[in-house]
Amino acid sequence: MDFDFDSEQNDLREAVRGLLTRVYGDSESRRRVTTAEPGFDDKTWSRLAEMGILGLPFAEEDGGMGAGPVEVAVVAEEIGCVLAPEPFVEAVVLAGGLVAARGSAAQRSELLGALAEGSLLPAFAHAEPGTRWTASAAAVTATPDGDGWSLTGVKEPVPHGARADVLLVSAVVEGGTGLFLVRGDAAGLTRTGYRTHDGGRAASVRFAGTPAEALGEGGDATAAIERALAEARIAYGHEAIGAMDTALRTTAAYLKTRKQFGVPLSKFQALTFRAADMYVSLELARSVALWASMVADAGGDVVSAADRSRLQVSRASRHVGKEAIQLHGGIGVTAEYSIGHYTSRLTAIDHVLGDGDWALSRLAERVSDHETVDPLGAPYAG
Amino acid sequence: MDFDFDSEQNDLREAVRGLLTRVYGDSESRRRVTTAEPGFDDKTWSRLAEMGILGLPFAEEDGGMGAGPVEVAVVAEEIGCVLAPEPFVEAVVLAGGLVAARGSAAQRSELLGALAEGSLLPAFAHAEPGTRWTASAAAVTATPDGDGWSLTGVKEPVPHGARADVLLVSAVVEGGTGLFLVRGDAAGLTRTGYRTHDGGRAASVRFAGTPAEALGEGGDATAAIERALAEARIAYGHEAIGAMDTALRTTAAYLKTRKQFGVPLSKFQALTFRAADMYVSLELARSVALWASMVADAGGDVVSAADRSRLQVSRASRHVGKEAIQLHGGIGVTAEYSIGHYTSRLTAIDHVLGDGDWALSRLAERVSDHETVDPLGAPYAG
Amino acid sequence: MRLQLSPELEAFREEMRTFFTTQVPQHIRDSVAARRHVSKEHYVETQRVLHAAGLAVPHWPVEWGGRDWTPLQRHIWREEMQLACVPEPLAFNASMIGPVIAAFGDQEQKERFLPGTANLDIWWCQGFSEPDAGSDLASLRTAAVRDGDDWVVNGQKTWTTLGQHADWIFCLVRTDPTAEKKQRGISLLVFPMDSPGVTLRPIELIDGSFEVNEVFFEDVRVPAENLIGEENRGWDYAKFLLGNERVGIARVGSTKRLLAQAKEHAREITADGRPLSEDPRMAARIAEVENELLALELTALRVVANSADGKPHPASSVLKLRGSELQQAATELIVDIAGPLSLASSAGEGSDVPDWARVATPEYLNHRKVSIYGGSNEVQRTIIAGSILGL
Amino acid sequence: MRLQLSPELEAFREEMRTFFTTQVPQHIRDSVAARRHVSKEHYVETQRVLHAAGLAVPHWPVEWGGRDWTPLQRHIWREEMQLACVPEPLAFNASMIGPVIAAFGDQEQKERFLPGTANLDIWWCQGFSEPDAGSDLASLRTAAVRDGDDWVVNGQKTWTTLGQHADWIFCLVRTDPTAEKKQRGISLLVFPMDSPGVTLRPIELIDGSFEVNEVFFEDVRVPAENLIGEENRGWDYAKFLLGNERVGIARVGSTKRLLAQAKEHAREITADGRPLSEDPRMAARIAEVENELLALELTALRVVANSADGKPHPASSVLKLRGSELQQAATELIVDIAGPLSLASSAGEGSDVPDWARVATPEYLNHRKVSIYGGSNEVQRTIIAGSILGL
Repeated sequence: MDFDFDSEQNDLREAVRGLLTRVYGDSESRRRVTTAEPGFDDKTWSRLAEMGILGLPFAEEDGGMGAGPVEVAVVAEEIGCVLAPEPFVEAVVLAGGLVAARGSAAQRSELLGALAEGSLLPAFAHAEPGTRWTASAAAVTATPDGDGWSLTGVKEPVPHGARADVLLVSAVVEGGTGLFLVRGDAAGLTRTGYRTHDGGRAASVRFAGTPAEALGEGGDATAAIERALAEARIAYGHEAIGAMDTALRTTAAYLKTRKQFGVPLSKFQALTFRAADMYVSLELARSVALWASMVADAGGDVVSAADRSRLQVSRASRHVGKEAIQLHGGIGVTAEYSIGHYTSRLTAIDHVLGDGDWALSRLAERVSDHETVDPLGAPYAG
Repeated sequence: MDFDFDSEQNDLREAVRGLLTRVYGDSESRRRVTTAEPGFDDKTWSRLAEMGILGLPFAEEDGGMGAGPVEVAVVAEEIGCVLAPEPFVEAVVLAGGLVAARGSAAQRSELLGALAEGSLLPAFAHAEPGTRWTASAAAVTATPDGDGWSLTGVKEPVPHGARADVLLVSAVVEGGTGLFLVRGDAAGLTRTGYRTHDGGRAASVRFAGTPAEALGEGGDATAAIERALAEARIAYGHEAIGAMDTALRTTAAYLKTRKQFGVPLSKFQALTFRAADMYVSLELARSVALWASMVADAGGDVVSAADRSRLQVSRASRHVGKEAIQLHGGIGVTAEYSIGHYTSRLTAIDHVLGDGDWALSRLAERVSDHETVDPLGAPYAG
Repeated sequence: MRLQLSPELEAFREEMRTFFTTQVPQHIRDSVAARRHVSKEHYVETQRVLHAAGLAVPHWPVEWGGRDWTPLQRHIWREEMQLACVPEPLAFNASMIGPVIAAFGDQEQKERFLPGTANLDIWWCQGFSEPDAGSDLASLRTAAVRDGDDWVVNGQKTWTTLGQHADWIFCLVRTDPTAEKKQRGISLLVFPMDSPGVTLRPIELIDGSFEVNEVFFEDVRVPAENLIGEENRGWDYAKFLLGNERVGIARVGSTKRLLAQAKEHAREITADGRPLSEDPRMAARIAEVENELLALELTALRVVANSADGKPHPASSVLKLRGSELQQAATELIVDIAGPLSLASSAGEGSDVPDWARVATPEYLNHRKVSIYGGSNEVQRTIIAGSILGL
Repeated sequence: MRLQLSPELEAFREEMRTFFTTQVPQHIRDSVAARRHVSKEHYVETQRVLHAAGLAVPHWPVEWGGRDWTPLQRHIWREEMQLACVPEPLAFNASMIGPVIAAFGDQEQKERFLPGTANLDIWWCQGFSEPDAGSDLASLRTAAVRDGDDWVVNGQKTWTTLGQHADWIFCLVRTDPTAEKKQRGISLLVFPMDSPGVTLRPIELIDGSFEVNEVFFEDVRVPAENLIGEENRGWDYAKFLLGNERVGIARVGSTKRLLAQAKEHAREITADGRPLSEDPRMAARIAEVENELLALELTALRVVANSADGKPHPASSVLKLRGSELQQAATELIVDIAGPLSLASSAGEGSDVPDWARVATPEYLNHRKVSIYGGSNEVQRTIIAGSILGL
């Protein structure tokens, strides 16, 4: 058992931090980038590709770096620290992860290679209006059509769905939920993009007999989707940890410099104790987030570990996000200052793939299955 | 709409406060009384009878004072303020209330008259080991036996069940739950009394073919029990408000006098803010407790109002009870100082007839039945 | 102790309810119900409808449009207004400068300002907060120096809500920098926002809205007759003004409406094959907020029922504190009900996400302000600990 | 980063588990599992069993019984001990005075005290807190004045845990009242509890138990050789001692056991015709505490895994704070599961209420202390705000 990052992981962190701090160290530059289309910086995306980040978790034969969940965690945390708007978790971990898990050799080679090079942006079109977080599709259906398939229905919100070059789409098939590839220029595809509150992008994606290609051998992909969602939830956990870390440091710095009633705010014990409680929430969540990535690395029950991470990170995100604003006072709710953007992003992460109460419900259903939780034993140690 | 006590109610409060403060103003004297049997002070019980308190809510023709829920609330709050161990809510509101609601004229006259005079202590034997708060019986059964009935089974814990002169017992009958009277000297009755953590008394009560008399006309009394429990929950709410009020005042006084690091604790903002939050909890709970008594007075939906009071008072009781100890520090957990006894009593009240989570479950089941809650309208205004 | 309203008050409540739901234009109330930002025109139109019926400034002196109502009547008026999704009369006019001018202004000022203030012919904004003051309002630095018949104002205000719509500003300025206590030496000046030397910079909030502004004063000349009340007594007027109508700040009616919407939305969302409203934990969460809100409403009623003698009820300090927490809890609840749909905050035409889910997160983020503005919750705790508990 | 324990550590864990569950008498472990108070005899018997196997003081220097284990081994040792319901070696001996004497005592003191301290032949108690000191430990007033070869001690200590069983006391005394800082001028003396002039008064706690005591000193003569370390450096030793084994204070294993019991009890109680464990809200409450506990355990593991270099890990401050909160949450959960049965706290023979429900509320009330004793949670927040956040 070892909670230390190795030197290669530390080097990776330094490299990513160096790049992202240069671009987004000043929160105004992030605001500029997220205001313009496509909501992130193409040049930074290319630099991430050059550094190997966009192929990080993929097999070398698919054009990737063959790295593991811990390296993904390192990158996601650095993304979170500066709220970099580049869709690393969305494109690489989630959409890329599904291709890696279910794609044919040809699909993997084509899509993951291009993703790793930064020349192709994939998005996972899965959520459907009116339902909540689930691993299956209900409103979009797939029907065989010649050699391929044809999709009908609406997916929304699809993160980066308007800009994506290729969509991975979950759809109802006989026997469950299948996964399909839809090219951005496919006929019968209508995409309406918009900004999300955290400066990101999402879209309504309409399929009207849209031609699609089955991912890999087809068939029910519910378990693979569940697993890919779990890996994305874990990665988002690290992005949230990075964001909370910055939010707490920003808040502590503000308390030291801002004066009220003739003294710095840090002289008010009621405020400093609340900052201490934020630290407690953050560190406890960090422990579970790190552990969940280690479970993934060890081949353990990644779905359960992701739920545990999601619950702890969600609770911490709300606590830290709210308190960071409150301890700042009025400036905290302005778009001109950084802290509110952190709360906005934490709120988005919290809701995109399942919030804390949702994760808790899943954990509660299984709480009688075990007497105690052994984080180093079954089912987590693989 | 009027939230003011009238002058008679204020006089009642002063009279009860005067009596109880003389006896229990010093917390050591309460400790002495609760250590000895029967756990309360017979002389004070007699004085309460002389003042009319023990017949307060009963009809004048039954030997009572004909007062309403607000007068009961006033007395219960004063009981709570000094943690007077006399079983006012248990004997008068709950056991007496059941007799008043369901007893025959003869039973009412005999039992309520003697209760009002202080010469007879009734107790409601209702809880059964292994189940939770419910209005029906499951483990004690009643079978017809000649002119009367015969009871078999165990009731526990029964507050003041060992000392009681007469027991009101809920038992399974055909078609529901019936109510029965069992005299303290009945054959086949085994009572084992013990102290409860708050200094009160309870008992295990075993019926082995114990002769019993039906209360009133017999039949299913579930609704009457539900209503009597609701009235007792509301009264306990006021007892808890009184206890919290004293706990908060004691804590505030301690913060002002206790010095640490050379200054009074009241100089530590993190502590005074927590005292402020205790005040918020207390006043919000007080509002609902008062309202619930007004609903009872107006003939509104007393069961729902009692659940609402129970939820709010339970949350406040835990908050205030825990914080009162924590803000005191070490002395707060000693039996020699008063504050821990307040927390103990608040914990007992919280669990005797249904805790906050239990009340919330009941409210949650009905939350979709209405768009909004109008405290001055249906179903509360009667 | 009596639960029921008297027949007269029942009739009063019914009268208010009928008026608000039939006389205030439906499209304006729909807009409030949908939690869209209320436009200047909607504010003005509504307040004029209300004022024409004597319902805009009932708490003012009768000669200026007041109604001599009891605190309970005013409470019912406000609750019914919120429940009916009626935009309330502009606080800066109705609750702030209006009552101050009525109480401390001279006759000429009353005649000049009060009718237009009640009818929202003049849109007022508030010049109190400053960048370096925050909760420590009294440390303000904007200065007014007497020059002949004028005051010359220099300095900066911030958090000036809806200042972009304002015709006039009421402004705390330091007129005696030598005063011993910082609370002394402050005066209250009023002047048009288009006075030379006044510039306004809107501040974008985290939900993308523009509600507050910075206002800069550079040698703004204000005629001496625009001083309200006595010179150097501005702090007293500010306290009077901020203490006004503390009950309304609980915003019970408004939060009730949010909660009713939350219930409705929970029925529209499917989770695990059934309506989210039937999930026991979601139902419990809604029921708990509902009970907290009941407790707040009853506390507000206790305060209004007992404040007829003019002394503030101690529990009134609870209202702002818990009122803001419950507004925030309700907006958070709606975001959680929206779930993944809450991402679609700027969706437009062509989106299947319902409007309520689109506005959920922006509203939630925007509502972080309610525990900061108008006396932060930390200030409220300080008041409770100090004034009530004596700590 | 690696989740799995090495094969050696897996074997170590198995070895500990086997020892604790087979070599420590079952009746003692049953008593702990039932959450009854552990008697003096049970403490002594257990510690001797452990010490005979080299498992009582593994963190001491090897020559005095230590094992030279890594922090992770010590963590596993402690966790398995708690999970197996083994009463831990007496903290006053094993974690407090033992390590201090080993580090700062002279050779004669080591030989005189350490063997008996490890084997619990000497039962130590702690004389640190005083009635007027509380969290401000350094303001202690008990004084020792040199008189020939003796120190003469006068004053009073309080919160002396299990002092009623103690043979010896280690005591902070003021030896230089003229020292500039109150932290200076304090020394550490040890002396028998039956020394003339020592009297002990047990303090009843709110659960009716007797755990803590007041100890009074009236002209107690203590030979000079009973001074540990250097004169006037007692504060350093106290800090050394209180900083010792901060990880153990999280009490993860013990809370895990409570939570496992809570699950079991929830299956035994019927609510609305089904086991309480199947109530979705009760299940969620248990699952939430369980996840919080997982987070705490992982944080403890991070701390031990990273503290090999001797520097305390910043997150270690979290352990006492959240550890005490979770102990309290678990005891509260059990009271709530017991429901009305929790009233029957002093039931004896003839009661149908199960033992676990009888002890539930007394344990809950008793556990209010864990956020107060041993550095209150307010002290922990002060440390986090100050040392970690620099506030």
